[in-house]
Amino acid sequence: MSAPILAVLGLRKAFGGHVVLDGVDLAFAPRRLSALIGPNGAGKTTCFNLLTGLLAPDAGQIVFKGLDITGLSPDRRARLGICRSFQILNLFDDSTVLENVRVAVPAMRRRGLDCWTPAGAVSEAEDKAAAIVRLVGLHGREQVAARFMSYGQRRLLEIGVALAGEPELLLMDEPTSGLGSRPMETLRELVQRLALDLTIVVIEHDMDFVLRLSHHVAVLHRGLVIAEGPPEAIRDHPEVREAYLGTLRYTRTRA
Amino acid sequence: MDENGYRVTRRALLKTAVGIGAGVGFIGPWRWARAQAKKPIVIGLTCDATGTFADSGQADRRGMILAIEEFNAKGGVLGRPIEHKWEDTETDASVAVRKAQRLIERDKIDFMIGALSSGVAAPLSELAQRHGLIYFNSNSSADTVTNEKCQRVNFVWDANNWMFANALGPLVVKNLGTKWFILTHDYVWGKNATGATRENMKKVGAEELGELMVPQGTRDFSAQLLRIRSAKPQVVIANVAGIEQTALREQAYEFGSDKDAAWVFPQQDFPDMVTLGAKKAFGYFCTTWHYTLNEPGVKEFTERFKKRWASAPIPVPDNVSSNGYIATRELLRAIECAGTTRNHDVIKALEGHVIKDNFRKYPSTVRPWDHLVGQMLYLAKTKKEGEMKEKWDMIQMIADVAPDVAAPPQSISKCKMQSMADTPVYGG
Amino acid sequence: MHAALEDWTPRPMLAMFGVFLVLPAILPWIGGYTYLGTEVMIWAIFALGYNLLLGYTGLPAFGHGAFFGMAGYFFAASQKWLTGGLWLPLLIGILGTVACGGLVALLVARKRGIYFALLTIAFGVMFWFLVFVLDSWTGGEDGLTGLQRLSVGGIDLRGNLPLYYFVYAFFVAASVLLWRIVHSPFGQVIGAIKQSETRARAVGYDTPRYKWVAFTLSCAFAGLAGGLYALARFGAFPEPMSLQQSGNVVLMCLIGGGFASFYGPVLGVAVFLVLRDFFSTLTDHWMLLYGFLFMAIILFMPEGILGVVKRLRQPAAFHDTGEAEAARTGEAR
Amino acid sequence: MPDLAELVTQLLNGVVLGLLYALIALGFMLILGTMEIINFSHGVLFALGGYSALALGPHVGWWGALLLAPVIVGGVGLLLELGVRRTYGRDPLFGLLFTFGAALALEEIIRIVWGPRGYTVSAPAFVAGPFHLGFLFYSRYRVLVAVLAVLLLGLVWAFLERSPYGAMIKAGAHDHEMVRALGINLTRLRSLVFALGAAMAGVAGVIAAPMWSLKPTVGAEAVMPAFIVVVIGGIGSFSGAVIAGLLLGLTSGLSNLLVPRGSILVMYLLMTAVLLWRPRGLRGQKSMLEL
Repeated sequence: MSAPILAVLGLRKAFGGHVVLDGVDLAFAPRRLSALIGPNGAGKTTCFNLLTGLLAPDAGQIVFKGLDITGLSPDRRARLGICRSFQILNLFDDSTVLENVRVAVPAMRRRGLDCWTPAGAVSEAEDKAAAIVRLVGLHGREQVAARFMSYGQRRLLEIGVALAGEPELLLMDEPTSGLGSRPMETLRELVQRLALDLTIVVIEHDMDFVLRLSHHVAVLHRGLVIAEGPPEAIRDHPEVREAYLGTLRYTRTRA
Repeated sequence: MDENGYRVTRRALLKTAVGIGAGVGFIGPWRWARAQAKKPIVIGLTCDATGTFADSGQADRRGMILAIEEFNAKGGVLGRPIEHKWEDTETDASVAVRKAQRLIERDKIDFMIGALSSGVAAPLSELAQRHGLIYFNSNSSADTVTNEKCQRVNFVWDANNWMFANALGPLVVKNLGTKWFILTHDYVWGKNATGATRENMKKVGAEELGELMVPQGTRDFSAQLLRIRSAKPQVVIANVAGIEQTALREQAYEFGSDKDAAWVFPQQDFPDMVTLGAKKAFGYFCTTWHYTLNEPGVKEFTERFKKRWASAPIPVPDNVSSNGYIATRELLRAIECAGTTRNHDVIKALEGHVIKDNFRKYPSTVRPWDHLVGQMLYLAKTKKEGEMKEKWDMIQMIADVAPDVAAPPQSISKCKMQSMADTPVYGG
Repeated sequence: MHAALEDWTPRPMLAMFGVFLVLPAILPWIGGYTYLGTEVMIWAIFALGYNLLLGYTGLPAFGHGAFFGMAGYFFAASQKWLTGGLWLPLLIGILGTVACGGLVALLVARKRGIYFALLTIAFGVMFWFLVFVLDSWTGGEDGLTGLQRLSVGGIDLRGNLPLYYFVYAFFVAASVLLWRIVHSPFGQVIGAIKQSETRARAVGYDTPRYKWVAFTLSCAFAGLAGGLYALARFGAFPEPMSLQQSGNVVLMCLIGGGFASFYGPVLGVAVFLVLRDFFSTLTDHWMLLYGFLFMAIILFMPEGILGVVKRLRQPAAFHDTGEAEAARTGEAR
Repeated sequence: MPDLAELVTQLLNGVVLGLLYALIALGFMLILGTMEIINFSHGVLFALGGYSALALGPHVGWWGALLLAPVIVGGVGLLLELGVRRTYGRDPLFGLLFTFGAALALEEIIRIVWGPRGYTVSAPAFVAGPFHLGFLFYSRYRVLVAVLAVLLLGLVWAFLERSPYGAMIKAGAHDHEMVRALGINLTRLRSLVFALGAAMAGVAGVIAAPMWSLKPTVGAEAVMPAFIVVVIGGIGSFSGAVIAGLLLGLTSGLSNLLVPRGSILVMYLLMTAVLLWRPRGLRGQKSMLEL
């Protein structure tokens, strides 16, 4: 497999006495869709927060395209092309769909300190935003305030905002959580399409989503990577079954 | 029947009359109605009712109102009744300016009286000068308002720090001693006062043993009192005001420092002494007046005041309310002899005006070059509770100083008064 | 062409300008007076600028009176001793305030919520005390008075009317400028920060930097307003720096509906100052009424007048779309 | 040049002042930490304590006032909380503004009842006058103040560390689930905390009154140091508050001696310095109140 776009070495994080990640090594190859799975409290989201810089690791190193980004601030990482969507929806609720996406577009970001031109007049950003809104299938809803949209559409928007940052690496934290069957389909198609020319890491509980879409799966358990490999291999991995069974059923019923 | 009919018609007449009257009163524009009566002279009273000087502000106001009512009883001035509009200036410059603006613009006042804090007096006098409105600073004892900040339309009726210090100098040396120590409240008023004190104590060759600054908000004076005790002065002069002064006296009393030396609080308004209570209001001070003075007119004035303000917190006239009274009275007199309310004429009438019936031994004079009312001063001390005839009889006069001795000579005046031409015409 | 005009001044703003243009003629008939109008506009400039921070960036700064007040001192001091005249002191007022504001902002830009409020309070009070400590420059509680007589193009600013229209010009300029700012990309960013600072960071914005800019910008407007205020009161005085005045500007923005509308602060200022003017003639203890008013607004009308108006005018159907959608796709949450 | 006696006096004053500041700040911080409300009325509640002591003193004596005043002020606190309640979970600004308004109203009420003038409150007879320690003399009352302050601080500490409520309060705003899990009525907890904070302000007011004397605005003078103590000590840290209080007290004591004019300003400079060095204050943990 080609040189990883993102490599994590010996990542460690503890809250108070409680160790969440205990020396995690991960590597994600470009243009692949990798899944990060594991029982609840395995440290998946913490791992994302470390990757995006919302938290600082106690030890370890994060290397993105050969550049050590361990110490960088969240916004620097985003500007480098690491964008994420949140498990708990984190949108600009009072802004319209279009504004939500537009503000995340680099073209707009570069004009961030421009206090004079009307935001709408930044045509580059405007077009890009419109395109993304269409891409995530929200066209027609551009002018609706985010808070007034259905949960499913907000999920899509959540991803749209992440995409707007023109990521090279897209981190999605449980994109399907709480979704009904139909939006789940739309989302699955979307992710599939994105995976063609984008490196995606997704935290997911829904196993058949994982197994059907991902090229590569890493299993996190008790703060350690207990297994890695292609989905098939993971599925029959004894240790995983053993560690996972209970939670697996649990998540199935929940999803 | 006839009678009946007569009565009826009369009632009918009455009805119609009342009806018309009501109608006119109701629909008729009030300006028209007002024009029928002789247009009153309106005086704006800017007195604090809230803030640091609330008590004194109200005393001030009582004096003014009394004077106005007395003139109205005599049929007003120039045959016109006198109205007064009061605004609470809240010891706050911004508020004062806004409210003065309202008095000028909306209530169309002809004159304005009242101030205690120099912080309020200065901007008000500037505002007045810009409109040409005559403004009496009744009770602020800062000396800047008759020096750098003097204005053509501005007249200052209270004695100022310099006068108090200047009067105290010789009296202190004569009565209390020559080795003195000074406490200075660390803000503008305090520093001005101390400047004046020092200048005047030098003149009389007294020896300064040291100075301590008292920051605002100081509540604990043990260190200062200690320093004083070790310095062994004969006189401690404290230019400390407000709650700090109260606290200082408290502790000086508690630590027995009031016996270490003769304490002098150069200037002291009576309302503050009342707050303090006789026991803790120990020490010497300077004042312009008290109702216990045995001078012509005092008794009558005091009676009138007591009658009018029987229920007031301080039912007797004191240095503050008498200033308010005299200032207002002299303004109305000046209008009378000017024969108009036109500011230029009234100013002319005021400049150089001598006030004989000021309830004091020597008459006061409105000094033309800085508009300060040159007046005599008293060195006083607080009576022991035993010596007091009544609750308000707290002050015992020890010595007095004639106006020409007390007031600053023209030679040291820093006042550059605007010319009349430079003063907009107002009123009349 | 028309759209271009809308970018500069939308219709409501034109209406607002119109009202203030003719106000001096009306005021006497409604028991007002020109100077009150002048103060309203000055405070409006201050409040509009402050709302950039409060309403648009969502930063509860609570010591802003300090900047409003210090500008007065910069203005008066430079006018007395440095440059004289009118324009330079106004400029110095703005720049000086911006400088101080920028420094404070450096210390608070990384904070949010009550911690931010707490710090701004503390710094505000610090400047307040500074005025008294530096009384040889500021004149302490006596204020810094004795400005020269000022005139613009031969028109003497002593009179209330010339002063009114002088301030009016700045009021118009400031409103337009702020309108542009809040609708610019920068406006979008601070809006994003207000709604979710984490997300704003996650999409690549160095939020402390933007908060710093917002703070400093609002200080610039406070500086302008403060300079004009000093001009209107013939000097600089400490009171505007007091904590209470800082509170007042927050309340002004709130009453009017600063969270809901661009015009909220202006309306708030007008209502507030007129009410205060009315109360204070009504009773010596108007502070009591005022305090209760304060509490009542927080409890019953936190979104402010324009907020209420907006809520009433919001088409119900608009709300429904969300729910309808949810119902249709059968997603309960 | 200041001599030893003064140095000692000022240091002692610093300690007394510091303990008092800590006491005021703690009441303030209880409310801040538990409900994320900046209780602006803390200062005026302090003043209210002093005034009610002034009113009660003649009837129930100083000790009686010391016990009763906090109860009264606590009651006022309960009433306030009924309003503050509605701001929980909203923009912190609302709580701040509500209490700000309450402060204005209460201050005016004080003005109506007791008038705008200042009052001096005399210390209880048995501690009137100073100790004469040869080279210096020191107010007996201040010693009493120090003792009382230490006692009260101890009580609060015990309450926070040893009582079940302590745990909940410390969990406070940050973990409502946890509080619920412990099976506590959150509403009642909050009223309790608010009343407690108010009562602490009140008792501090009683203690301080003879030292500081009373005027309607005395509250403002008391609440700002509390703010600074909290900022310096770090939000939600008992030890932080005590350390910061003493630090502040000593600083103002010494500056009183060396740079009298700046003595108040020095507090703020100290605060700025601490913030530059430790953005979260001496003992503050990273909280959701910042980035």
